[in-house]
Amino acid sequence: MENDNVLLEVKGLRKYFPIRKGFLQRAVGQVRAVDGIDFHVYKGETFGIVGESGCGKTTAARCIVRALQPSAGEIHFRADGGEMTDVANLSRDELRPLRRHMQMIFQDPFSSLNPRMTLFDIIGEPLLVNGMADRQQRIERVEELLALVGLRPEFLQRFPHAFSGGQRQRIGIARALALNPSLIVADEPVSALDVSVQAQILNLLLELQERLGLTYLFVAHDLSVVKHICDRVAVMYVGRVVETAETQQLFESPKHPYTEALLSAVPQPDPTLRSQRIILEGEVADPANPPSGCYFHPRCRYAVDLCREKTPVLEEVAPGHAVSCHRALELDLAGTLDAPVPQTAHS
Amino acid sequence: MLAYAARRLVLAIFTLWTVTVLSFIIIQLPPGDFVDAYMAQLSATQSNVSEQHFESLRRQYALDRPMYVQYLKWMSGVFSGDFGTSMMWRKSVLDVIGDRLAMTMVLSLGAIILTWAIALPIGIYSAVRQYSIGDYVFTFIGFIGLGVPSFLLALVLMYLGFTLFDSDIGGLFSPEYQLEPWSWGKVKDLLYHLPLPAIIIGLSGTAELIRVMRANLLDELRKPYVITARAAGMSERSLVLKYPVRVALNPFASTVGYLLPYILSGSVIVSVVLGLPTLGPLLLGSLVAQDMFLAGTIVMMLGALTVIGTFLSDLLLMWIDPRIRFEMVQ
Amino acid sequence: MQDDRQPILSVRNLKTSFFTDEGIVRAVDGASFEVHLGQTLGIVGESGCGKSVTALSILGIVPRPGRIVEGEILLRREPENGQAQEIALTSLGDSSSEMRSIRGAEIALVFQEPMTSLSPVHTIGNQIIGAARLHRKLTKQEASELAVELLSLVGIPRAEGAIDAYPFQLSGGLRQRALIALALSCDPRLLIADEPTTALDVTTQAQILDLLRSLQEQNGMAIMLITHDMGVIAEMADQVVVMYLGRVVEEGPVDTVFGESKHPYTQSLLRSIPSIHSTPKVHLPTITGTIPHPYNRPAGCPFHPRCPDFIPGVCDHHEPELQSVGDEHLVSCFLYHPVPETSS
Amino acid sequence: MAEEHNSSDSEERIFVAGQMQLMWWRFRKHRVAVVATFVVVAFYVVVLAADFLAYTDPNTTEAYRLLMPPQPIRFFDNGSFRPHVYAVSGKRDLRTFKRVYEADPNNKLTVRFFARGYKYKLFGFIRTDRHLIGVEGATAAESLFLLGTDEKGRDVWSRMMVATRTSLTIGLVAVVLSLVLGVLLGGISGFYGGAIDSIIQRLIEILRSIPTIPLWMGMAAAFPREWSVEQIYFAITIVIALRGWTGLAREVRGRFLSLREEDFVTAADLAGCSRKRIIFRHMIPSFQSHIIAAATLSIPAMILAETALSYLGLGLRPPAISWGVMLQQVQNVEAVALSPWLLVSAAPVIIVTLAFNFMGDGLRDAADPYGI
Repeated sequence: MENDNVLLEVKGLRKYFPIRKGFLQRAVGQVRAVDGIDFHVYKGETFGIVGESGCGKTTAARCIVRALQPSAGEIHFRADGGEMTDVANLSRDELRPLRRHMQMIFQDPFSSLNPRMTLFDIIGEPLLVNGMADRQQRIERVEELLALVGLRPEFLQRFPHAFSGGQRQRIGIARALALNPSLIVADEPVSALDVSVQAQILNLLLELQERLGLTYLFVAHDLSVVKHICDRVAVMYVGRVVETAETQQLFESPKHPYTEALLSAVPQPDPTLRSQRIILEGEVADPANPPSGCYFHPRCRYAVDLCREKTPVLEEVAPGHAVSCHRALELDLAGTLDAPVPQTAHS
Repeated sequence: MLAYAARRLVLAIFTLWTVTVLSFIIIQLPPGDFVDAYMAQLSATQSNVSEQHFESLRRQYALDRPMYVQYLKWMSGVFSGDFGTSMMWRKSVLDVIGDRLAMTMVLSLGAIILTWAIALPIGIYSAVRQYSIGDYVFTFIGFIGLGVPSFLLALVLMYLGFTLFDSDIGGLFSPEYQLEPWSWGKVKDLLYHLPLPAIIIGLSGTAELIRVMRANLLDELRKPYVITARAAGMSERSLVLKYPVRVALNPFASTVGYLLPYILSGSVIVSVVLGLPTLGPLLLGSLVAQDMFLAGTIVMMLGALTVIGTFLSDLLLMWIDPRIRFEMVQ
Repeated sequence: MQDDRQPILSVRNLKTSFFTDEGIVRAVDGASFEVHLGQTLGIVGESGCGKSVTALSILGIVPRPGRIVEGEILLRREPENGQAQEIALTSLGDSSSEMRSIRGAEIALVFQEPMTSLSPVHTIGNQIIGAARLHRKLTKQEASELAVELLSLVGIPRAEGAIDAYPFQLSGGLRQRALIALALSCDPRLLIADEPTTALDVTTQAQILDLLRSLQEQNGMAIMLITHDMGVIAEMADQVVVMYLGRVVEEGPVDTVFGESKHPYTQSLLRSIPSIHSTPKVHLPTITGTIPHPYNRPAGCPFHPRCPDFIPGVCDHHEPELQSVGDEHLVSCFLYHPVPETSS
Repeated sequence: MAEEHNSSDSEERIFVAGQMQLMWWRFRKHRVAVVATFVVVAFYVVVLAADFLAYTDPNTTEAYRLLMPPQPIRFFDNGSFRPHVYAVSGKRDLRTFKRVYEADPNNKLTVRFFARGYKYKLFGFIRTDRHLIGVEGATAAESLFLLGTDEKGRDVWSRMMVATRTSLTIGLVAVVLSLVLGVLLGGISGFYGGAIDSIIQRLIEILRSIPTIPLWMGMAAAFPREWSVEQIYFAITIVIALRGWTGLAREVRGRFLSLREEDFVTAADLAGCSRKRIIFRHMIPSFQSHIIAAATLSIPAMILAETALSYLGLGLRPPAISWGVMLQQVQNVEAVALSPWLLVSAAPVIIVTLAFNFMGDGLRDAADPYGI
C-alpha cells in the first residue's frame, strides 16, 4: 500500500449545480451533487462507488474524467507511471495529453455511440485524434480491439444500429481501450442491459483487467454487481462518502447504518434466504436542501441528538476502513455472510 | 406562480417597448421627414400654407433634434393619447382609427374562438381515430388549409359568392347598417357577417392547431397513465376526455402565443381583400400614401394587441397547468 | 377447503400477437398459469419475453395492433348463492361493460412507471376518487374519505393533504404508493403489479415490496408480480412462471424453480446473476448470444440457439410443450419429455 | 467469447447503411412526400427554363387583346394530330363597352414545338429564340393565349412562367439567408449558453410575437420608388429573412443543447477531440437533416410572404413579374368575376406551398432514422 501504488487520489471533490430562477436566471441556490469526497484508487484494482439515485456517484465519476468541471477539490492522477498531476484545474489544452490515460464506459449503450459513424470511425476516432494518421494502421488496431472485446473484425463497416445493447456496450469498451488507458471509469456499465447479457459484460471487464492490467473506477447502484467485481468500495449518500472499505469487509461488517440498510434491502435470487429486512423510513434527502448534521439521521434508526447537530467526518475505524458516523465504534451492524449458495441442479 | 407571472409580465413590457421602437423605425424609414412629405402633399393640392406652420410642426415633432429625442417626444405623446397627425386625413391619428381597433379585436377574437372550436374536436377525433378515413380526410383538409394563403381563399370565396349566390361577401355590415350608430340590430348584423371572414382568417391557424392537437394527444395517449385509467375500468370515451385531452390542452393553450400574431397578420391582408372596416385597409392605405404616423401607430397597435393577448394566454396557461402554478417549470 | 385450492384466475394457452407492418410479433405464445387468492404469482423474464403483454391481455387492454388470438382466461368470482361464478374474460368484448366492471374492481393494475402512470394535471385525490366511483356507489364525500383512508393505508404521510397534491409534488416512492392506493380503491381480489419497483432505488424498493406483502396479509388478495429481477421474485413469489420470447419455459413453486430448476434457460439465468453471497471475481457462467429480435423468432424452441443442451434436429424443429416434471413443476423442454411423433 | 451473429444479406445491407441511405429508405415510404418532391422539382425545372416554356415576351402589351379569355388548344384536325388554336378577333360591345372575343374556326393557327419566338438566353448563357411551343410567323392578331391575357393584354401563360422563376427563387434566397442567420445565432446561443443565449432567446421571442405582415408591410413601404427591380428583390428577401431565421435558430439551439448532453459527444471529448471536430464531426452531422427539413418547411412561408406583399403593392413592382404581382390585378370582386382566369396564378402558389409542406413533412419524418 505504498504511495507509489496509488493511481488516482481524489481530495475534497465538490460539484455544485446552481439552481437558476427568474427572468435573469440568477442562481438562487445550489444542488450539492458532490459535497466534498475523498478517496484513492490503487493501480490494478477495481474501486466501486455505490449509492442510490441522486447520491452524486455519476457526477463524481464525470468530474474525475473531467467531462464536468469540478467546483472545488483536487484530482491527482498518475499518468504512465510518472508523477501525480492534479487534473482538476487543468485547461482543455493542458488536459489533452492526459486524456488518453483515463477513459470512460457509459451506462446507455444507445446514446453513447454516434449513430452516424461506423464502428471503424467510432473506435478509430481516439486513435486518429491522438496522432495515428495512417488508415491501414488504424484499421488493424480497430480490428484487434474488436477481437479483444469479442466482436468479429468484419463488423468494421457496420453502424451501431446493427447491434444489440450488449454488443454496443462491447463497442463502447473497445473505444475506451483504444488508447491503452490505465484508468477506466465505468459508469453503471451493465445496468441498462438484460440480466443474461450483464454477466457477459462483467466477465469481459474482469478478463480485460487481467490481460491489460487495467484499473477500474466502477460506479453502480447494484450491490451484487459491486460485490462481484470490486476490490474496494465507497458508499455514497447525498453527495458524501459515508463508508469506504475493502469489499469483503464492507459487506461482512458494515460500520455505517446506511450501508447496513442498503445491504439488507437487496433482494437475493434465492428464496431460502428470505429474511427480515431493514426497511428505511422516508426518502433520500434532497441535495438542494439537506438536513442538518448527518444527512442520514432522519432515516437512521440509531440516530441520537449528536447526529442531528454535528456533521460526522470520514474517519478510519480499522485499517483501510473509514466511516462517517458518530456511532461507528459503538454499533454492531449486520452484514451479509458468504453463505454457500446451493448450486442449481444441472442434468 | 407569482414569479412566473412577473417574468412573463417583464417580458411582455420589454416586447411592448421593442414594438414601439420598431414602429418608430417604420415611421422614420421613408426618405425625408414627415413635414417634407406633408409639404409635398399640401403643395400638390393647395399652395397657401405658411412656412411658419411647417416650422411649428417641425418643432412639435422635434424633427430638428436627435432621433432618440424624437422617439421620446412621440412616446410621451402616445402616453397622453396623442399618436400624431395623419396627413392623409388631416386629423389626429386616433380619430382616423376610430372604432377600427375594436373591430380588429372583435374579428381576431372571433377567428381565435372559431379556430379553437374547429381545431379542438377535429384534433381529438384525428388522434383517437388515428389512420381512420376521417383522420385522413381531416389531415388532407388541414394540409389544404396550410397551403392556401388566406387572401387567396378570400378571393376565391368572393368569386364563388359572386357567381353562385350573386352576393358580395365582403364587409362586416349590411349596407343598411354601414353608417348607422351602434344598436342591437347592428350588433346582430355584425355577428351575422363575422363568421365567414373569421373562418378565412383562421383557416391556416386551424390547420396548424389540428396538427398540434393531434400530435399532442397522440403523445399523451401513449403515456402509462392512460393504461392506468383503462385498467381501472374507465370507458374509453370518458377516459380520453378526462385525462389525455386535459393534459394535451396545456400545450394547446400556449399556442395562443403564436396563433395571435398569425391571426392578426392574416386579418390585415384578408381585410384588405374583403374591404373590412378594420385596421388592415387603413394600414395599407397609409403605407401607400407614406402617411407614416398613422402607419406606425397601426403597426404599434397590432403589436401591442399580440403582446397583451400572449400575456393573457400565459396567465391562462398558468391557471390551467398545476405544474406551472406550483413552479415546477423545467 | 376444496374451494380454497380453486384458482381465482386461470390462464390457458394464451396467445397474443401484434400485427405490425413489418410482420407478426407473437408477444405471448401459449402461456398457461393459475393465480390463487392470498398468494403471489411471479412472472419473470427478460425484455421481450411477453410478461407485460400477458398482464395487458388479462385486463383486455392490449393496444392495437395487438390482440389475443387464442386461449382462455377464466376469472372465478366471489361465490354467489353458494355457487362460484366463472367468467371467461376472453369471451367478453374488450370495451364491453362487463369487462369494464371487472377491470379495476376485480383485477387492478399497478404499472411500472411511477413518474408517468398518474395524470400530471389531476390531483392524486381526484384520480383515486374517479376510480373508486366507477365501480362503487359512493358520494363524492364518501369517496374522498375513502381516498384519505387508502392513502394512509399505503403509508403516505399526512394523507388528508396528499389527496390535493399533484403527482409531480411527490417523490418516486410516494407516487408508487399513491398508484397502489388507486389500484386498491375498489378492493380488487387480484392485483397485477408490472415491474412495480424497477424505477425505484433499493431502499425504496424494499419499502414497496414490504407494503405489498402486508397488504396481501391484510386483505388476502392475489398478486401477480411481473419483473425481470430474480431477486424480487425469490423474495416475494409463492409460484413462479419463467418466460422467454413469449413462451412459458418453466413454472412451479418458488423453491422448486429456484432450487431445482430444470429448464436450461432458468438454470443459466440463475447462474449468471452475481449475488452478494457468491464468490467475487469468478467467471460467471453466461448465456451465449443475445435475445433475438421478436420479428426473427427462431423456429422450434425459441431458446435453442442459445441453449447449452441444444439437441440438433429436435429443438430447432419442434416446439416443446409445457409438461409436468414433478409436483406442480412444469417445464417446456425436450430434455424431459419425448419429441412429438408428428412433425410440426 | 466471440459473438455469433449470422445475418442475411438484406440485414447486412441495413447494418452497413449510412445515415443518408437510411433516411432515403425512410423517406421513400412516405409516398405523398415523394410525389411532392417530384412536383417541387418540376417547379424548379420551370425556374431554370422559364423563357423556354414561355412563348410570348411577358412584357409585351397588346392594346387589342385586353382581358382575353384562354384559348382552348385543339389537338386533332380532321383526324390527324395537329395541335392548333382558332384565331380570335375582338371587338367592342357597343352596349357594355367591353371587348368581346370571337373565335374563328376557319382560321386555324398551328401550334408548333420548338417554335421561334422572342430572343432570350437559356439558363442565362445560351442565346436562342426557340421555345417549347409557339405559333410561328403569326401577326399580332393571330397569336396563342393559352391562359388568356391580363388587363394590359399580356399573355398570362408566359408571364406565369417568368413569375414562377421570380417567386421560387425569392423563397430560396430568403431561406438561405435565414439559414445563415439562424444557424449562426442559434449555434452561438446553444453552444455558449449563459447571457448570450438569454439575449438571443429574448430577441427571438420578441420577433416571433410581432405580427409579421404589418411589420413586413411597414418595412417594404419604405423601399424608395426609384429602386431597381433587383434592389427591391433583394430588399424583400432580406425583410422576409429577418423574421424567418428565428424558427431555424430555435431548432439549431435546441439540437445543440440536447446534443451537448449526449454521451457520444462526451465520449468524443474524452477521446481528445478538439471543439472544432466535436462540432463538425459529431454535432452538425447529427442535426443537419433536421435543419434541412425545417428549412424546407419554412420555404412556403417565404413564398407566401412575397406573394402577399406584392399582391398588396408593397413588394415587387412592375415591370418585375411574380405570382403576387400578377394577382394584383384581381384586387376586387369585379375583376375576379369578369376575368376569372386571372386567378390562375393562385394555383401555382397553392400547389407549390402544399408540395413543400408535404416534402418537408416527409423529410422531417426521415430526418432521424435512428428512432424517436
